[in-house]
Amino acid sequence: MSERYSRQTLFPPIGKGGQEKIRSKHVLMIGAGALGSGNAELLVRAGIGRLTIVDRDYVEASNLQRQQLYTEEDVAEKLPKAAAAEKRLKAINSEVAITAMIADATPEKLAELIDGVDLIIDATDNFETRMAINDISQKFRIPWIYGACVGSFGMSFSIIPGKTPCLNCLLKTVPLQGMTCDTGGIIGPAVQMVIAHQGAEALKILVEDWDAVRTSFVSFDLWRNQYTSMKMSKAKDPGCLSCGEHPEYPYLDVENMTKTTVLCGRDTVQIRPPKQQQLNLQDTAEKMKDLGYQVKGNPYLVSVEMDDNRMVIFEDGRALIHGTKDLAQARSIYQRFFG
Amino acid sequence: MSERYSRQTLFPPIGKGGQEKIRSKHVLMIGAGALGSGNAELLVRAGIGRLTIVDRDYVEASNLQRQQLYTEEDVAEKLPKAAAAEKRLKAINSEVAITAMIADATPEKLAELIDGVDLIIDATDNFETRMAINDISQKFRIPWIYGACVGSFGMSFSIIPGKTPCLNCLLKTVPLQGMTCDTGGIIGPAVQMVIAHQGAEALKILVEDWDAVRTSFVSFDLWRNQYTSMKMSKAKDPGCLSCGEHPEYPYLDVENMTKTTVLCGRDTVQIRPPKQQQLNLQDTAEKMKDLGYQVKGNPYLVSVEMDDNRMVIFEDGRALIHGTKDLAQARSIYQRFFG
Amino acid sequence: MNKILFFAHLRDEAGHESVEIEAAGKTVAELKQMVAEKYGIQKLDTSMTAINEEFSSNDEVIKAGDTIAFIPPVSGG
Amino acid sequence: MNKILFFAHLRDEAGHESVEIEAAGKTVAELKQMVAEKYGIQKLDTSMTAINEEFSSNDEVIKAGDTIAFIPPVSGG
Repeated sequence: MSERYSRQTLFPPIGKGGQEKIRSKHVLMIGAGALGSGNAELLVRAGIGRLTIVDRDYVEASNLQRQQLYTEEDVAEKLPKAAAAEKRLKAINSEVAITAMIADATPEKLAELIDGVDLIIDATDNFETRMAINDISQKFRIPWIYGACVGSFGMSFSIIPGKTPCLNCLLKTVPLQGMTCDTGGIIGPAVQMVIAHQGAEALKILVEDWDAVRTSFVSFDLWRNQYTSMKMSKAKDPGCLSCGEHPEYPYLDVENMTKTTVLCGRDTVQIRPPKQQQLNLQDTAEKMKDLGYQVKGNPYLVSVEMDDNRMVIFEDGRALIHGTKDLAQARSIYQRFFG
Repeated sequence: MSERYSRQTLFPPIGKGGQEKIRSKHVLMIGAGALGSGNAELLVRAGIGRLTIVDRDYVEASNLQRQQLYTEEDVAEKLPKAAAAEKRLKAINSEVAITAMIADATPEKLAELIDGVDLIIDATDNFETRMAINDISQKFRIPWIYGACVGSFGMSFSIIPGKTPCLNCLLKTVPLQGMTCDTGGIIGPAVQMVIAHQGAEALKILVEDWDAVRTSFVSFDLWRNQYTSMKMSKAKDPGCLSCGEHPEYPYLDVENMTKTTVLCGRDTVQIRPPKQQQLNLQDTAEKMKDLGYQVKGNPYLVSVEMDDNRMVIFEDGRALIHGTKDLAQARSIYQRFFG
Repeated sequence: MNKILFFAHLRDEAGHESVEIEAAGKTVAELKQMVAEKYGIQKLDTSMTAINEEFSSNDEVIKAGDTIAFIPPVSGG
Repeated sequence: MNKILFFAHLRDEAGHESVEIEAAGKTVAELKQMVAEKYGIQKLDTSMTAINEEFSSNDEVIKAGDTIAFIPPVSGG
């Protein structure tokens, strides 16, 4: 082991003591897409003791452009991402205890997995899951690291319960239609840049170098050569329902979640967002057309043809996903566009 | 193909036209270590047409902590990095024409490989090779992207012949004892951050979005939360021997190179740096001890025990590498410490 | 005068990377509404706001010379 | 006065991330020599120098209030 991690223990802020700490820690990775596969590889190479990685999707051809654990063979075999990730991670470092879960990271699932976890890394693609991670983090006093990217733009922020503001302080609500990689595209370097930031923060937290943990909110645009550090000293909201004086952890409440139901006797899942929306159907239809989908519409709904599914969206944000009975898959399709 | 790269063509500065351009281009990657394996994976996933990757080393256990193409099996098989990289890159994207060369990137080798190359990416670990890349780039008018890292610190700069200053403008000479990963340690996130910058610049150059190419010299420290962009408008030296009005390409001249000779009848290579040095032998000995090596010394030399080799260093920078007749391996060992 | 910076897709919607505008005395919420109307930006209300590189709430009042950046949270990953 | 910033291993050698020093009127080369002696830094002559975030040669003369950063080229990869 000493030889394997020699270049990391040579780095004075880690050293041999830090390496022992990394070895004793357990990280929960939510998502095994672009950020998830990159962050997981980074931590497994760094010698993390235990990694739990959760993902609900399968490896698809369009993932290969930026999701670094996967190969053409994984696409051909239609492997679940969690399973494909586990296979590669074990080949990289057999000393790490890896638990791969093919599952939707619902609040219930997060609560089930949180026991013994030292750090949560956000590698999800939607704000609903992030808000649930944020509440779990506050409730169980476990740090988490927000990361996201779209196009050549990305951002990261380390959230330490009791110390920093939380995501709910910053956003107040789940923004519907946050840009996702499925609507704005994404380039590999932007993914790598977010991973670099999340990974450095993770190592600081794992070796307990709390003074080194970044307190600012980083955002950057690699194509436009921008890099910005936003100070967060005024951002903490004492009345925040997630991290404030009287926390209620609203995003662990099923009332505030996207609801999915298999429609009786049909190969269709209905999806209902937590709050009534007022979608502009014409805009939605045009955006989908720009993305290359075949779209039909009328004043009441928009219908989008996909490979094996059809998605019908209504003005109040409700959607029907035809061609599946799998709740997780249906949520995945919906949140690709309404992340 | 359209599905595979869909998230990249959705990104407006690339689009379908940019993807065609990426597909038609040839990148020469010098080195298959941390930066080389990461940059190669990024470009292969992005759908580069042709990649030539050159490296002289074998996969070792201490590489696994940060070199993303390699597995424990590659270490067990003692595969050359170029061969191990090729195997993984082909599994990632069988559409890319990959040429892997187990070779030392000498000026002669670079001149041999440069034909038809659109871009050179620096993923080497020493300044001597970088200065040769810089001269080749100027002589053949091919852009190259400098990148380097040590500890949590890293830097990158895009060098476009006829437009930007070159590395020789900035450094004037090859700095002996530039910090390397073998002396200062390295963490994975610093590697990823340099790759993010080199990769974004590479994509801009490959799609010919020249206005987007970064003109500043970036450096950062992820552990200390620093990021700095140095403007380079005054850096170009009109008298520069590499890019000035009367170029002589000094680093393509064997006179200015580290010389390696197999000592007659012995399992030993002698290494002689291009200029006489005045090493502080006591400092050198202490540094090597700090790195965990067994070191002996006297006022005239320092002797360092390694796994299969012994390196003896003299005050003038000359060294003997015992236990090998392989010139490239001997240079590799020497440049680990005197990079 | 105040400099307003747009990040990520806000820049594409606004058609500019930055604009100069007179915003002193306005709250962040008021500025958001004004900018959203003037530059045809749809989702500015959910964007984060930095005044002189410091996160600021919707109630914060802008002073002359402040630089305001709108940074939209993104969800890709 | 002038602020001097040390990057990478220079900071470890200097023992500080930044120092305040009076350097107006000096050339970069002179400042390098002075700083190297005062803070016991070995290889400052091969370091790159930025004055107010702009690359500057050894002949450049420093003005009052300039911020000077020493950025050593590194070779790891």
